[in-house]
Amino acid sequence: MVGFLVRRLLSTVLVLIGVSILVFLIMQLVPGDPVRSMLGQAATAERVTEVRHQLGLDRPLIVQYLDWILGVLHGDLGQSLTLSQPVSSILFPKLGNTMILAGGSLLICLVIGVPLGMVAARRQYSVVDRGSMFVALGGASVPVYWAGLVIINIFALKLGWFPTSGMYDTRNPGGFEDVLVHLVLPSVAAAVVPTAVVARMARGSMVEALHADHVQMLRASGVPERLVIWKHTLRNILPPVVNIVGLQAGYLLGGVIFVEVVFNWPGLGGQLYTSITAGDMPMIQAGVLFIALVFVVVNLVTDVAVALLDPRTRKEA
Amino acid sequence: MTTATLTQPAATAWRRRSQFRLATRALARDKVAVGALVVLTLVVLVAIFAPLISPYDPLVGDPTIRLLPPGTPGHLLGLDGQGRDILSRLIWGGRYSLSVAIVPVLCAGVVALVLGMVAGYFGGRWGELVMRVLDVVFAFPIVLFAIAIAAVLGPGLVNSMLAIGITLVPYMARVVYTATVQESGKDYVEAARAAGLTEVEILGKQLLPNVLSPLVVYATTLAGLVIVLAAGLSFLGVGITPPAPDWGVMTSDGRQVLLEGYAHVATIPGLMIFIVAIAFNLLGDGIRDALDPHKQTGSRN
Amino acid sequence: MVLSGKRLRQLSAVVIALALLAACGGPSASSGASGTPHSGGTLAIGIESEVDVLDPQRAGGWVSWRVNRQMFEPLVDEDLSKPSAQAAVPALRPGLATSWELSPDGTVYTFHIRPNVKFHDGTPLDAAAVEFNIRRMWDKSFQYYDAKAAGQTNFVWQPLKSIATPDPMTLQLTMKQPFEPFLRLLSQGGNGSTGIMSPASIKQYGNDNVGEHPVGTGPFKFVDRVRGQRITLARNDDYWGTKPYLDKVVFRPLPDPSSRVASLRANEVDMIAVPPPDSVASLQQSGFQVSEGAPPHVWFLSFNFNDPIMKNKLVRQAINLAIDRQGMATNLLKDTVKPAYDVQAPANAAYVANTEAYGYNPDKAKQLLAQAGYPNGFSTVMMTSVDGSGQIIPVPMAEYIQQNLAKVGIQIQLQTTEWISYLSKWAQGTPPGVGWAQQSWGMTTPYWLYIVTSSSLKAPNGPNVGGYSNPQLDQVMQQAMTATTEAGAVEKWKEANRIVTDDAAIAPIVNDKAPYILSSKVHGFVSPSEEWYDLNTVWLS
Amino acid sequence: MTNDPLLKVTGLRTHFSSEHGTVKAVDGVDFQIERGGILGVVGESGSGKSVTGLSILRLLGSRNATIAGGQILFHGEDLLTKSDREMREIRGKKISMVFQNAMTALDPFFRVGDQLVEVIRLHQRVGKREAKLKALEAMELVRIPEASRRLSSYPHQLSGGQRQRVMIALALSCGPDLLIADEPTTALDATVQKQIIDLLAEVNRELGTAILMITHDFGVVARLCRTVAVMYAGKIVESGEVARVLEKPEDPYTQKLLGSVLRMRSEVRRVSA
Repeated sequence: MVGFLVRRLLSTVLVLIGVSILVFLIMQLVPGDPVRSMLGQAATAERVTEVRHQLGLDRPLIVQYLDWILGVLHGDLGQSLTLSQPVSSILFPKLGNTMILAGGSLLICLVIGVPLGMVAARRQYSVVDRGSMFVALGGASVPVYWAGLVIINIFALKLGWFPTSGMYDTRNPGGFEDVLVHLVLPSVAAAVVPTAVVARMARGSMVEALHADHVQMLRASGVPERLVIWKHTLRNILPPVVNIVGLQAGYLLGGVIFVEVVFNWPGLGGQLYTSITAGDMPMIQAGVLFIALVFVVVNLVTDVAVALLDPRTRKEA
Repeated sequence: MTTATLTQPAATAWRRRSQFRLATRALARDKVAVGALVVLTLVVLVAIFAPLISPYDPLVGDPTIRLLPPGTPGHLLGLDGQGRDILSRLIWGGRYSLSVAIVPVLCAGVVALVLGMVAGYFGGRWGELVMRVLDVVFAFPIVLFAIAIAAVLGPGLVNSMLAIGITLVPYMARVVYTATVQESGKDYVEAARAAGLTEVEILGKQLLPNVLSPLVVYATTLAGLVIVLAAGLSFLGVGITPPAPDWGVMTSDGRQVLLEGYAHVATIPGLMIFIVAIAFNLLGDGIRDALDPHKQTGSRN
Repeated sequence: MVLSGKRLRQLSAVVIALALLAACGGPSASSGASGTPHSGGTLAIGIESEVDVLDPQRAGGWVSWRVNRQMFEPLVDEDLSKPSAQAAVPALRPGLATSWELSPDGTVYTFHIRPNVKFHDGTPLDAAAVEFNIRRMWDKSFQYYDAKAAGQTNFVWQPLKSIATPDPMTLQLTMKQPFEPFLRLLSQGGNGSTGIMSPASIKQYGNDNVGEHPVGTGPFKFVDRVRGQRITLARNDDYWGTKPYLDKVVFRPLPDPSSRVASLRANEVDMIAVPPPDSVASLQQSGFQVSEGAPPHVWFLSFNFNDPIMKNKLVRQAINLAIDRQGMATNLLKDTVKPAYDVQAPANAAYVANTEAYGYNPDKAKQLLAQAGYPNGFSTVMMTSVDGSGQIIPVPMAEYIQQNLAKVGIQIQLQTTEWISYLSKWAQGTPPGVGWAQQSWGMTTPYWLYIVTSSSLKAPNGPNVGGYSNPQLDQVMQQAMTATTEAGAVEKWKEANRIVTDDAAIAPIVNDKAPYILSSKVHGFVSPSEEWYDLNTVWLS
Repeated sequence: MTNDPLLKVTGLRTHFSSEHGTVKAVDGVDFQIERGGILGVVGESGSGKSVTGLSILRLLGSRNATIAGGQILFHGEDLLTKSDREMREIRGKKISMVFQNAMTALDPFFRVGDQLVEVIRLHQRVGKREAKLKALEAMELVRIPEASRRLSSYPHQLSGGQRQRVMIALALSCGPDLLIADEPTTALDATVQKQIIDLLAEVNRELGTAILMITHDFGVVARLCRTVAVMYAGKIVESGEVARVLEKPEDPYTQKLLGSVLRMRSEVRRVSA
């Protein structure tokens, strides 16, 4: 177990370094010039060069990169070029917000996706099955920026149940409850795709589990269907489900960008999008690094959990 | 014993051919998959014959009459915010939306096939290297990756296809890699080697067909996701650019009037995306089931 | 969800209340009128994009200045208390300087600093404080010199030679040569501004961080900021001028136009900027008020003089004639804009109403194209952004132009880019093959024309992105800038307009009316002839 | 009452519907088992013998299988008329079943002991501790070494033979009158096969549990059963005393089947010699 963890963490570090290099290289190619976009229409060439120099953007790439990576190793993520703020002071809150959103969506996709998949599997090829799978699939096949607006229109405008967008009330921002009310619609919108994936996945493994020999043995021993399903089979599909849910958690971190835009949720995705278009190197670097880190950690946790969940692999893990 | 194994390659070849026949037959029996296939073929045909079918110019309308509802005489699906005939744009739009869904998947598929098979079959240092590089990409959320690449290349049809293609390679390569590793463990490969086939022959004649089937399944499903992703890129302005009648573009500019009672402008193309995406997915499922020997014979065991 | 059950009922109650309110409010509700002004309340404004930084000298873009302006004041200010109808160009008024004199030769400005003004941090305002600010934007040798601020305010300070403070409340600025636009430029914002910040705050937080702790002298002071969510300001109770009615103002960035409208309808904000033109009518019907002005805004195309086709004056004129400005204004933009025929906006002393010059005339356009040797037209590329401050709805507008030009045989491809990267692309100059680049800009000072057309400011040196150059124009503008009387200057500027119009170097398309949609409980909001506004007069019922 | 058979199957018909039309897996089968008797049902795979076994417990899970007709009298009561609830009472308690695939027939996610306890407590009003004791008894009954320790191990930690024993323990845990053993030894190697067969024989002797042995292997039949029924294509082509059927089979198919078995035997002998 320990060796396994050590190996994984080591590879994580390598991956992260790789990511930072990859991002750095890609971003060199983005047309956006942070200084230009900072100084706006009236910028003159001479001023631009002056600012570039002040920001050290006129140094050779490798120097810029090493300088940045050294900073990171000292816990300094650097300054945002366009917002002239410490990257951490902007990214940490946004990462938090994205995690809240992702968490909400994950909850939904667990509570709905797994049972949906199981029910579908119980009545394989039935109307229920086809129907629910079609719904799940349909959800994943709609452009979020369109569906999101429809959701807003119905639940925020027509019914007035939830706020249209944002994270806090505008006039008197509240605490947890306030966030919760604002969280509902975006997390539903963000949950659609993962729920679909999880439901289909759950259905798949459920079908498999139901055809397992031991299920027949249980039935032959007079174990009631209720127990067969909700005790034995559920336990059997737990590892694959946990696994897929873990993957979705990773996806949600970067995949909710459209939801963030439509519901004006101040998350990492939206921030990174603007930073990318503005070529704001330090922001993108740090942001992607965060996501990558969380991503890798989530995967690690998932793998360990799966390993622990299955008695057959528990020892090896 | 040896006599048995020597005939193995031939045997697998036969098994494969019959498998293929079985698969196609199973697919033909799957009503849903067939339906999906029909829908897709239809859309493709419409796109191909757009110049003949389309009642109006998709790019130039009469801006003095805007946002007419569906059912307007002469404009079956109404007019968009620029006074352009939505039906005509829908018809032409197939060309953009389909190519942006299919072309990248195909190209990425080929690249992935080479990468994945080489990495999976020869393994060793090269395999490791390739897979580690892919790991790096996986740590990068797919949407953001696509956006970044799109931002680098700039907007436009070709560029968005390129961006999406590049984004897909690692994901498809992983599928190929796993399949290759599994297959190359099987004894028919051993047998082929024993029978003195060259590596290239083994890769091409023995592995390829077996690796192909999971890839095909994955690719078909991907196409469904890609068409939605591409629409998203257009929405952010890093994808296909107006006035191109791409469905994604149409949906995103229709958004602006969605709350003002002109829902059809965004909804109709959105529906098209929805239908095509689902069709791809269902077809993918169909192919998967068809290739699954358990299900070919209908009832189990 | 148990929690939100309660909250849910509250919300629906609010919605019902809103409905009733709208019902009795009726469409007749007009700003300024009903009831007597009284203080109190929080005004929530949905703005079209995130504010970059709350450092008025560094901040770029109108959106930022609209917020910063409530906290920071320049020496010389504009009187924004009058709607465009009453003041086509806002009059200059004393800001942090009570009065000023200009030496006869037009090179020395003497400002008398307003007494008993305190910054929000309690430190007093004096000549030294102002000097500190100016040196931050101008004096490379100054300890607190800030290249970013200098980059933004470039055009204000570049003629400045020296600063002196003969006494604690007097400031003397000596120019290299007469610079007539100077006073007007002091009052401007959008590309940086000369808003005066508390030196203490700059010393305390440093150039980079002071933006998170803005300390000015304005009618409102900073409370808090949650990026992507809100910027909260509160009334400055020891403000030297007329104190605002509002207790608090919340600026909420809502970049997506539809969600902007949605949150207004859901009463989450009291007022929104840049409504989608197609929403205005229906919002009005549901009882919201529309406030429009005539800010110095031009939505224009800069033709690419490095492009073989665009070099040809006839082609540029043809394009001008082929674009149906009026049609765009009424059909596409629902009269939230006015068609523009002069390179200067009406909110500009040097505005020339040369409507006839480029009225919609496709036939004449075709003739000109034929003369120019393109009887069957040609195809080219148009650069624009997908969003951005003052851009209204750039893509549909570009598509409108594309359709207009298609009618005279000119096929254009749109090259659209997200605003932030567009700014830098635009500023780097229009690449060959691209016919023209679109931009939205304008100032109340005619000097703006110099910024976008002077041959000395060809991109990437400056914002003359088309690389247009006309020696005669340069000369005229030079005379305008160095004129010692405003009247004299204006005459020259008008001459300059005519030259540019005749060259068709720039195709003005529309002037934005900068509509704001207000809920019926907002009163006293004024849309002046500027891209920004004051909130001292606003009160809530 | 005591003289009528424990299980009497008459005219049992089980059909599968598939795209190719209905398949008559079991097509009019009659046989009976006396109390404490052992009947072997022999046939190639696909002859319908397994389906017969499943039909008795009405465990034909798949949606396209139906019992089209016949009677299954158990203690004189027709199982086909019983409600699902009643059937559940019977399964595992009165009639239990052991399957071919010992390796996979236990739930890999639960300890052997827990699986036993679950079934025991399902059918008998006993507390946890008592159930555990009964489980232990069952394990010892089937001769599992260190039974008490094995109770807390997972299936994958047991050998094939042991798993098969556990399954039998599970099947016997509630002292059923009839044990249906569907190819219980096929997945096991020869020596273990023998042990399992002996175990079953012993169980039958000691507990008087009747056994329906479904197999394709005449060897097993010879070693275990008293009567045998040979199935082919869903029908019973020949049945009677094992000795008689082995000595002079009447039905040609039986002869063929036996023939192949003998030939294989002799070949094996030649190879090993």
